[in-house]
Amino acid sequence: MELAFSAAEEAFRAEARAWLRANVPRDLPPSGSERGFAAHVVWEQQLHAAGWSVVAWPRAFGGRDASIVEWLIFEEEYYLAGAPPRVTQNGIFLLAPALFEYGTDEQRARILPPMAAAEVLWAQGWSEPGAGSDLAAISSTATRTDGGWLLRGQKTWSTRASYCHAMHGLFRTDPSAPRHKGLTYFLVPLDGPGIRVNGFRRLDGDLDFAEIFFDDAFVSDRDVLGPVDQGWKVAMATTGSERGLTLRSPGRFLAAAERLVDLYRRTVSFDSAAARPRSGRTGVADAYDRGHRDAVIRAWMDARAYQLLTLQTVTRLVAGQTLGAESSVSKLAWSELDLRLHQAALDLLGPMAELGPDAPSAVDGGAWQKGFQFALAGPIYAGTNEIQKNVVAERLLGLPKD
Amino acid sequence: MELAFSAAEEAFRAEARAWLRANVPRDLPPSGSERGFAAHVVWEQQLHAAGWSVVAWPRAFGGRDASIVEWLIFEEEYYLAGAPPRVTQNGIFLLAPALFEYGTDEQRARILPPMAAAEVLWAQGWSEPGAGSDLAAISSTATRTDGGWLLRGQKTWSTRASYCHAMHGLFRTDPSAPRHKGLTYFLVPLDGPGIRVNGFRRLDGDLDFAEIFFDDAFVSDRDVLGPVDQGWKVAMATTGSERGLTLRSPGRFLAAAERLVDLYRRTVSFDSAAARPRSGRTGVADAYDRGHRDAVIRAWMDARAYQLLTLQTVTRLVAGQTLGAESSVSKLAWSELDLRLHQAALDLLGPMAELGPDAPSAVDGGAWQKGFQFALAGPIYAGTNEIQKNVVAERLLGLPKD
Amino acid sequence: MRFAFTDEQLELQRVVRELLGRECPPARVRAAWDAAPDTPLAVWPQLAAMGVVGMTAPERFGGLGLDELDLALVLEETGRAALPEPLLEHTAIAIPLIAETCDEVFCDRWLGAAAAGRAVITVGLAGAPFVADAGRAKLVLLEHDDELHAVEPRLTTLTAEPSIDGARKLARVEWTPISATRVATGAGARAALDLAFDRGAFATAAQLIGVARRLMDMTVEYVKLRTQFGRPVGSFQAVKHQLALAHVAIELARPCVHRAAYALARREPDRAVHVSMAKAYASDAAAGAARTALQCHGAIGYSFEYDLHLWMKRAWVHAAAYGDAAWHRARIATAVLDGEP
Amino acid sequence: MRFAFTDEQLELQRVVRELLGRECPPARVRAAWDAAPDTPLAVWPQLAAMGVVGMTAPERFGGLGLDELDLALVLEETGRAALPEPLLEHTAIAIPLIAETCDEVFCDRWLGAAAAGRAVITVGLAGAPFVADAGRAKLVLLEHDDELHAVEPRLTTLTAEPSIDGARKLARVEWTPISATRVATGAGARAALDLAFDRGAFATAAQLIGVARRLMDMTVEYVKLRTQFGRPVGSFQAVKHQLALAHVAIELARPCVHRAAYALARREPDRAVHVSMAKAYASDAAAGAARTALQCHGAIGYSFEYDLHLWMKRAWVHAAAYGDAAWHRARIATAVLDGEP
Repeated sequence: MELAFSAAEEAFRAEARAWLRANVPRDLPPSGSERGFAAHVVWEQQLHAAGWSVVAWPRAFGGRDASIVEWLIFEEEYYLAGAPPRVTQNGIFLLAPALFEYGTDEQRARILPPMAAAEVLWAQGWSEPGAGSDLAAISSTATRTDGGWLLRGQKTWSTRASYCHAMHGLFRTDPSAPRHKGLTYFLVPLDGPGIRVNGFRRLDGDLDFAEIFFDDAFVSDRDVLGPVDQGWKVAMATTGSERGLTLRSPGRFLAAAERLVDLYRRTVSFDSAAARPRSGRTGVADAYDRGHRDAVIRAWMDARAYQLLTLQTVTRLVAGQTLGAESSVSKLAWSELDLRLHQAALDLLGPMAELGPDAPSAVDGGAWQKGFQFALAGPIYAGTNEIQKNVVAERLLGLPKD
Repeated sequence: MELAFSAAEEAFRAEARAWLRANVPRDLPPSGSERGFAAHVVWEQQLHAAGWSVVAWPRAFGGRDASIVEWLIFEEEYYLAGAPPRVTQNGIFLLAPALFEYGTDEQRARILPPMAAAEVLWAQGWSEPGAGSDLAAISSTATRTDGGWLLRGQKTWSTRASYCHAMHGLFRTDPSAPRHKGLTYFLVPLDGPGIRVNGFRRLDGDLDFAEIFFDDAFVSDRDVLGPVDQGWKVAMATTGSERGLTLRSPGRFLAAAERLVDLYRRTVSFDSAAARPRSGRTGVADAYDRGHRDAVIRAWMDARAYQLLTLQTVTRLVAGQTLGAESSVSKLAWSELDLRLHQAALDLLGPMAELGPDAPSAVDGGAWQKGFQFALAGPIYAGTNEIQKNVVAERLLGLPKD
Repeated sequence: MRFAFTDEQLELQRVVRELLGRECPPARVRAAWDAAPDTPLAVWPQLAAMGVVGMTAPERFGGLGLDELDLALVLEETGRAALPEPLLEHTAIAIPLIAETCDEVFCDRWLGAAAAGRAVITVGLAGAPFVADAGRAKLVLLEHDDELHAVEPRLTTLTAEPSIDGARKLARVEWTPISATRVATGAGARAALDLAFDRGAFATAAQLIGVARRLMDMTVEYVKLRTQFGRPVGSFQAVKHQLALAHVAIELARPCVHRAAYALARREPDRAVHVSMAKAYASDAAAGAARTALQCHGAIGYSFEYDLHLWMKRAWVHAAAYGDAAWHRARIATAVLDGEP
Repeated sequence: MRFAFTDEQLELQRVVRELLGRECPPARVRAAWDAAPDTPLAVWPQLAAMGVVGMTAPERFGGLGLDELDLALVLEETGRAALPEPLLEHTAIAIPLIAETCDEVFCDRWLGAAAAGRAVITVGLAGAPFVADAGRAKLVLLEHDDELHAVEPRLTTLTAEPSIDGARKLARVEWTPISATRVATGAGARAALDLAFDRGAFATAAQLIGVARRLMDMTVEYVKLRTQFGRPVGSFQAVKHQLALAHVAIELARPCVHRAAYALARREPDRAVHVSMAKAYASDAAAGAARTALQCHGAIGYSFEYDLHLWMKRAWVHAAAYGDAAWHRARIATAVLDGEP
């Protein structure tokens, strides 16, 4: 066991830290609006220009061949510097792993560089009104036509699709096959005829979701990813990644935990008289603060424990093992800790917590409330936590199917 | 709304309190041994002689015609006085309600008075090795014979059956009928031929459980409770009662919460140096104590909230309504609060918590540890909490069956 | 011992529920989100005409002279409807506070208008950094150094502080305490302000019960209809058990709220403990119901266009208002564990 | 960065697991429950022959000179087997404490015998009211006013204090500190005693991981076999999800224990935080696994004759020993939130 990083890794960290601290923009608007999204794209283009967009990819596609350990280091530094979640993530973290595993050389050469450069933005198109947890219930279809396929049906809950150029997702190509069979993975330009993208707002009011309607939209054969009728297997390459290591590096939670500790220090010292309900007795406020203290340290500990879990997993990956159903353990861990962490912050803020981002008195610009509402999505998306618990029970513990 | 008790009720309370404070025995041994059980029976006979054994029953059977409110008052006073759980409970709280509803006059006159007097002790015989949560899977049989029935099969988890004279339980009388049909409720003397009672120990080492084997044991027709093949209905009269109000009055939890508050006051003042792990800093011990404080007050609040829930239920019963699936809400509430309450006590005791009743240094004679282990049974017996949640979801919220 | 409401109280609940069902559908709540902080209230005149707005005012001022036991179920209904109007501050806190504290001249001037619903009165107690509905109030009752001040809008500067619950119009109120605004001082004011805080905590708890029940109703309906894997999602044990636990929490919180109403109405000496029980359990039950409701809905509950969030956000903001669950537990602990009255 | 054990460490784990699987079945644990506190240890000679008992002793005393990273998986296995013998006190705490603190004469006298398993040494640190296995120890290391004393049995009076875990032979130790028993004083003793406490907390945490995993294994096997309603109870979501959450808790606790082993082995300055992480998570994971195991077993798990309780009780007593989860969280909070090192 050796937990120190190598000199090369430390040099990598120093370089990343220096660049990020100097370049991460302050006060980016939320990405859930036309204007905000554009600003985020500019930031990610800047990130790419400096070579930090997709550090773990081959240089040929815009990366710097970083190891998985270096990637983790980069993620830590990225979030510690206060940089925002990636608007390119449904491309670089979800589609890219499937492209690396199932794409053709032509597809990789054509698609990956502009994805890395934030020039072509990718949305995900999996869920449908009738296919959520039960993803295999997908009913949108693709029918053979000259040189390609015609898509019909509807996708929904497609994050950022209103602002994206293309979508990757599953369509049913063989309606006679059993549920998990007969699906094919398509890469679909969103600007063609027969496609309508209808944005809608999420919980916090940001325009971040879209439903996408397909009415004989054409997609060419070269935009089929992996074998026809084998889309489920391709998708699993993506979810293994989405639910697991690549999307949820500990960096974001470690950074949030540090900010929570900072918030705790600020709130226990600052105007506790103004922001707390009346009490005739000091003892009440004191015991109350102690409760906050435990919630804050639990959140800090949870982020650290999740980091350790991830480092053990990474060690196994480096040794050549693959990530299987263990990714469900990770997903349960990070989604629950993210929620507890933000709940602890709101509890600290007391009556200040309810302020929206437009309120002049909002602490930290309302970021804790926004973060809380974002965290609430964690146990739902990328496979609900109920599904994840089934996976842990059946695939890791060997319990019988329902 | 009127929450004050009437003058008559207050007089009843004063009388009960005075008698109990003067007569509740100190230092009764645990009931899970031959000797201990005998001592408990003596206590309950004394209780009966003074007219406090079954206050809510008609005077003809040994009660004092107390109202349900007076019964609640009695229970509060009983446990506040430090009196022990009733070893007669599987008779007076489980069988008696079914006898009142389904028994004949002859059965009531013959069975209830010696039950109230703790002269005939009753055990319950429901569970079988293959029928726990799935009670309708009962496979023990009763076959028609001259003047009665012959029992075959096995019951298990029968509390105190080693020390009891009789058992009440379900046997299959029509093997061809569907699961819930074809069961009959029998009242079975345990001293007859063809019956073997084999005691075994529970978690805390007390000899409190028994399995009972039936090998053509005879039971007479006059000991059939309710109609033949209708035993499930009779049993439901018992479980409505076992899971609900009659067995789990708030008195026991209110008394335990007061003792917990007392323990808290003793532990925060007494030898905190001796009973806590080393710490170089006062801050650690202080924050730690605050955590205990919250757990203790939660337990106190839970007992009070459960009391209020019960008082609302009692008001509805007095108004003529019946107790339905709401009893599952009560069972979930009391079983979880009992466990949290005892966990809070063990946390207060720290390294003293693990002492058994024989340890010279055991705080309160090891009662908290024993109470904790007893509380662990709460979410399992009388219908597991998983079953209770199903009942709440299906019968109170109207969700579809699995 | 009779722990139940009277037929009259249940009838008033029924009538209010009917009115709100008709006049305060989700679209009305959404309209309030989009309205400016000084937009006239929509349901208010009808609630006033029914006597609800002035129900706590003495009868000589046109009120009904009713107490917290009469209010409890009405407040539960306003929570169920997510009513975007200040019944809590105006009826549950301000009117009794004025009636019990202020002199006859002041009462004459304000209570009739308040009872009739013509003048909205809101409240800002110490510890609450913002005041709800100050923008449409004719009078703001403000606590300052154990004194009670009654401040007219012309003497205040309001800064809107938008809440995540868009129907809740919060403002920071800047003002200067002067003798002309002072309406009560001394031990009497202090006791009245303590009582006002407890009334606020109780009333918020009562509304939270209604909010929690509505969240449950919406969710139960949804999981019965929504199918996945060929069956209603409400038939999965994981969904059933979450909802069952949320239901148990609400069932335990509700009697605590009723007990607090009784303690307030009867002016019991241990009122604070009962109020804190109510607010602690109701806050946790509502926040828990919100979490469960969202999880059982899945993605659709996460969309702004679906109504669920209107109630979720109300649950969150009211769980934190007038002391959150942890604060109230700490208050009970001080009373019970330290043996102080 | 390589967060994994060496092949040698994994091999040692395998060998110990095999030995304990053979020599320490549940019947052996039950035999220890019934044995007197001074009964000779049964598996000990074999563990000593294998080098495990003395593995932390310097090689010149016949030990293997190994550290906490080598111990971690061995301790996990002793937890898995519920080994009723004092490897924790003797090997994880006492031997290194003596080797690092005591003079050469003392080491010469005791460490060889300890490493060979001939002399059992146990430990009583401040804050622990009782000492485990004092009845069979040749030497008891006791903390008194920041001094370390080494006390032979003839200078002590032992009173048995039976634990609910019958395999754990606790005693109250009465003794009088005299200069002849004092083996270390001053800042060095204080630092050594702090380290000894952290070693105890770490070693307990490591054992708890094994206890928790065994509880899970027993439960998973049981719910696969047990049928109710015509299907294995392990196929019900309510059972699956409880077990899944218990598994996640163990999976999160385990790397924390390994991290603590590294911090101790490398003498890292923030060792205490890492040790407290380990003990907090392992305590909660094991207590949670015990609760889940019992609930998923139902009544059979509640019977004394069934083996489950042997591990449940070990989980409870070790969760409380060397600081419970709340105490360790409070220690981390002091370090992290108050900015003290």
